[in-house]
Amino acid sequence: MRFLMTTFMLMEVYAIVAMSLNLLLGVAGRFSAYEAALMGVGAYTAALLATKLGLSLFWGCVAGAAMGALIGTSFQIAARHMDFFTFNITSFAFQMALYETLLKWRGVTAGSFGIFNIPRPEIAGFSFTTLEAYLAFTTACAAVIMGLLLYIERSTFALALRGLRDGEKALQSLGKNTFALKLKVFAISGAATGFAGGLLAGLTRTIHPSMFFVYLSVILMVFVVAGGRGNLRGSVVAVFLLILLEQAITLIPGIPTSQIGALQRLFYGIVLVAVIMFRPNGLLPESPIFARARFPGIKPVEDGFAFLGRTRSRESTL
Amino acid sequence: MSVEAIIEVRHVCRNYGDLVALDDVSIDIPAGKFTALIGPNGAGKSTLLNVISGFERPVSGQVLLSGKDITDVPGHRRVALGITRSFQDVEIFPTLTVLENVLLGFQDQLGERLCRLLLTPRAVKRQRDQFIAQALAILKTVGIIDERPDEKAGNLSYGQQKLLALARMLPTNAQVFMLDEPGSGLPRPMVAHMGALLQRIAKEHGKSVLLVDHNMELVLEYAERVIVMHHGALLAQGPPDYVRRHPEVIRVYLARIDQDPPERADSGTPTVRTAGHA
Amino acid sequence: MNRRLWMTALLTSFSMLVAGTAVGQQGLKTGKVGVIVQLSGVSGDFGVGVQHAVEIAKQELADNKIIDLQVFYEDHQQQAQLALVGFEKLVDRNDVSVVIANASPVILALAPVAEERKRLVYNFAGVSPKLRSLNRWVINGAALSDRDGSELAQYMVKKLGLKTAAVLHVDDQFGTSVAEYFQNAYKAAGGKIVDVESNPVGALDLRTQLLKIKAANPEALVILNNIPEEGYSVAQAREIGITAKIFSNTFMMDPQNVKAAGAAINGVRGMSLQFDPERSPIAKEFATKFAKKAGRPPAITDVLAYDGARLIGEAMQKVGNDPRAVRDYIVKVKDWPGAIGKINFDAEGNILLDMSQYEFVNGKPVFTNP
Amino acid sequence: MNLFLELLVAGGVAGAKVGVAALGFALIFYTTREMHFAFGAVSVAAAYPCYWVVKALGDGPLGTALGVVAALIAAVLISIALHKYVYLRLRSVLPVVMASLGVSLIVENVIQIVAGPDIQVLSYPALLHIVEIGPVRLRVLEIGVFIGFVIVAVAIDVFLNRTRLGQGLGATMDDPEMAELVGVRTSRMRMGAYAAGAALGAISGIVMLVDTGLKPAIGFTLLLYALIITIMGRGSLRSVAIWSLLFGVIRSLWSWQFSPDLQELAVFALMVSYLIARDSWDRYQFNRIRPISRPASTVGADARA
Repeated sequence: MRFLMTTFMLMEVYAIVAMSLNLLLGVAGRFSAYEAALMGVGAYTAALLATKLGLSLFWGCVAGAAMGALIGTSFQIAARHMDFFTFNITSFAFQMALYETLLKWRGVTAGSFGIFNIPRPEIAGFSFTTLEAYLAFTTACAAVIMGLLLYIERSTFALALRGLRDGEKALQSLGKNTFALKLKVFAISGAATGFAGGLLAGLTRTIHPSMFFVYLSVILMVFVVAGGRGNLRGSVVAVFLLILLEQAITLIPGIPTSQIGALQRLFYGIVLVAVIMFRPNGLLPESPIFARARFPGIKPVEDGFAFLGRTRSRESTL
Repeated sequence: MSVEAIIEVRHVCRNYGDLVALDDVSIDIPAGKFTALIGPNGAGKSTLLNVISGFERPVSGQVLLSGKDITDVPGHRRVALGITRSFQDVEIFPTLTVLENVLLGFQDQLGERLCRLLLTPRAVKRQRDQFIAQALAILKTVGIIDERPDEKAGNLSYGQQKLLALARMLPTNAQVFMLDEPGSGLPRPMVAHMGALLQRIAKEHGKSVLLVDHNMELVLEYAERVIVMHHGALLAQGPPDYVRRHPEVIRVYLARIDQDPPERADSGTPTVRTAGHA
Repeated sequence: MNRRLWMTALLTSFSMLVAGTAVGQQGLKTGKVGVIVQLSGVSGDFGVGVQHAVEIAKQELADNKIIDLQVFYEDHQQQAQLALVGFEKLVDRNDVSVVIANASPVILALAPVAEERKRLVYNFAGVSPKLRSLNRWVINGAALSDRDGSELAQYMVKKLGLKTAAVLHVDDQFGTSVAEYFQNAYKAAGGKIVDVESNPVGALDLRTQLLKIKAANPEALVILNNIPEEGYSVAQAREIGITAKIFSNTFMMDPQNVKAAGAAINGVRGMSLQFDPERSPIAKEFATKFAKKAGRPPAITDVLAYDGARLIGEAMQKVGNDPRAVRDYIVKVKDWPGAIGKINFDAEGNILLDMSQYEFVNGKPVFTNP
Repeated sequence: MNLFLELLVAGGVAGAKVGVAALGFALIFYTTREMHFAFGAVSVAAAYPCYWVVKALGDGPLGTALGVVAALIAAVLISIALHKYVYLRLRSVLPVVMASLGVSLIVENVIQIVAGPDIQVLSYPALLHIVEIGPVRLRVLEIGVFIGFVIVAVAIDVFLNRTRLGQGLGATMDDPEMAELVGVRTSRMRMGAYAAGAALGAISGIVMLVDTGLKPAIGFTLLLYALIITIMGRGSLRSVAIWSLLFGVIRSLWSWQFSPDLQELAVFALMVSYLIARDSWDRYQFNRIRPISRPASTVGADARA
């Protein structure tokens, strides 16, 4: 049972990160390869506050979210004009730079040892120390975050983000402040990722840099692409499905155990290529946010141009 | 020239390296009129549009909206002040539905603000429903594209996309609608439809329409006023009949036709030569 | 429809996964052991070697009619979260009593869970002194780095009179902690550290670091690295012209290091655990079996994992599957004959191994007991 | 001063080692605009056949030559197959990035399953012989790699600028549509670029095989440096060559004054900062009001198309 609970929590954490990556990559059309490191930033912030200052891990997570938002946003803003390829690579380099920082800033992060004995949170006298209690805590947090993200995904805000993906210039011509829009989406995505990192720190109670290596970023991309770019629900489904399948690989009789790890990675590679080639929109493709069919009750107003106003009697002459 | 100008372009210069796109241009766009801006390729029309809409900054000179200097106002904020535009390469949002494309045109949407989304979901919803009703009506009035509001905009035909680009601008309720080649590549009936719509927006609703196009049918039959540019400078302006008989204009356009790349003519619309003979 | 079918298949397979099956054989006592190591990724070779070692131990235990050890493997890919999931899975699905694991962060992550689940964690490779006395559910079957480092420092300063030294270490929990303890001990013994450089895990071109060390001109160079980085360090140090005496630890014994170092290995000295197939028949037998199975000679961690697995097997035969009893049995062994030499534990469950000095002569280590 | 010289040379050599791969990747990327993330994995995978052939036939001249040929063939075949059957079917940039990441995972782990995760080295004593030049001591291998890199870089430059075929390739890089119009068969050019790039990748794989050894996961690091240098090179193979050397030298010289411990961090941080600064500068230049100057057009800036 505890195995299921632990796996479930890990799925929740990954699902949050995959969703926030999807918000960037799928909805707003902004590639990002530093998600794992950003999660690390959140995890370290939370863990340090909890171990050094004795703050409840919940507030640590909140601080991790703030830190994630801050770093994600600063980077994205600094790089906002880059063309696709340059940005793509720069985000990989940024992942490496953050990872190296976690590894080398030994005075703070304790280098490759990482931080251990991270206390699980205590809120209003109730301590979430046992696995069951922490599961409740994580699930509650994840439910709130995922709920918010899903709510945002169906809003006019997300519509504007999709517009940003399709054409920034056009969106500006319609009076949208695309810079502010970017700022917001980077902040939301970074905050959710940072918070998830904090939750992970509480789950493992030990964190170390190699938990946040670039490989994890790639796996997160697999989740997003397989679930469906632009559909946050899809990311959740993909996280749960792929992790289950990954575990199921260990059940195949007759394969040598030394090959399981390689096979699992191979599996992710095959999923990525297969989805891109044969089901490019993913398991659950993106659907319109405001489909007419969803609002059968709304009737068009009488005169479509009435709101433009009427010409006054003042006839001008040439 | 006693026309009340809504946009005044004053001594605007703009160059791309050695290429001078606008050379000390001063133009008035009259309020509440359907104005067309024409000129051969490379005359600086699109650059002028970009400068007015704030997508490019002029090297020198000013842009005034109703007498107010807006030269330094960024493009997206000019929409609230009353200027919106379309693009030559359509630039609709291909993965959004037709309805969603139009919905994005509305200003001050509560649903775009995160705090309103979280704190006043009801108000957001109410406003959104209003906008949807409005958008559906716009689609209906614009016509042709209202059949399938849930169709992906990218799946529409080229002509329909041009109409959608127009429909999408309307909810901004700007004072000035600037359209970059809405008629190019359209079949003839569609051109007439587009022309009538633009005329209606100007005549019935008192909006200023500024059109840049090579389609002379659209320009000469529907516009009230025509501005001709050549080599980054103003060549002539006046009512269509005046402009079409202007000797300089004829000279420039005849020269243009000789060197016009063939794919321009495939729009199936009369070029200036036929219009000139009419 | 299709989707429902999928989900059913998935759920079925997953429930199978959780339930699992265990079948004993040959009327022997059975014991269940889990192994969590990295089996893929950047240092996947490490775990695969360990796997061979444990399999050899398992076979021997069965052949000698001691116990039918059932071993289950999990891959942690250097990530604490995967180690954690793996641990829970081993306990839930396979009901293992003991989990053999490596790497300090992983042990640190497993320690609280081991306590919650009342299972034993046998650490055969994590060397951080932070692992000392974590809790009563962790046994450290690897010599923690504080001892390692201080004995080497004593030897260098007191015995050989080397007053200045530079350190090159790998930037992981092992290298950093050994280096730190070595430096402290070296300074305490009256020596001077003139330069400390580190290299990332897996880096094979260490010239930059070595050039810096060369510029610092130490009397001795201490290399505390991984396999095969230590070998490359020695080769490259000589290649760029470092003439200082080179010292190292147990890992230098590893055949991969010896191979990578080439002729430069001669004259390298250090303190090592005694894994000497030349002198110990147990070691020789293991080395032969391992080479046959893995296609290469065993690394010292393979030996430690092998000894750990055998020791656990023996304990399980004697006291059954209760992790607590297993722990008490293991901690109390006296001079247990391992391939690594005589094995003892202190009261807190940390292994006590004899160290010996070595020097490479003609490409082979020559041991001299202190 | 000796330290400076030694670090300079070591950096140059390290840069040359990365440079061969970077040139190969850049050749592919500039010509096809496909971000071939599987490049590193394929390069490493290709060196394995070489290892097997040499192990089977012995490390005499024949075995070695056949091994190299085997590696080249493997690299070229895999790369062209990927281009033709995977990337070309995807059309837009993001799917290609994703697919190639997936391929990279597949290739890396297939090698691990087939060949095991251990390090494989081929050692040729002749290559390990040490040569002393002033205070600097180098192995023959290093000198060879450096010279080889210079030859490759110059050869590519000459090829692009002096030969008809090369000019066609250059045109394909600059403006594929225009090149097509003037009669360059761009699809062949792309195939050619894949073949040549893959061959260079295979060579860097072989260099690893005889130098420090090969393991499946090593391809990703190789790729990462090659990628970054390619983006820094902005469409010019000449600048890719120069950046490769500079990259190696900067990385190495960092240690002259600072701790090598931070060298990776410094390199990545510098690269991120440089790319951001370059981009902001471009933006500034673009927005700046310039009376008269040359219009800026580079691959880096308009690669989005």
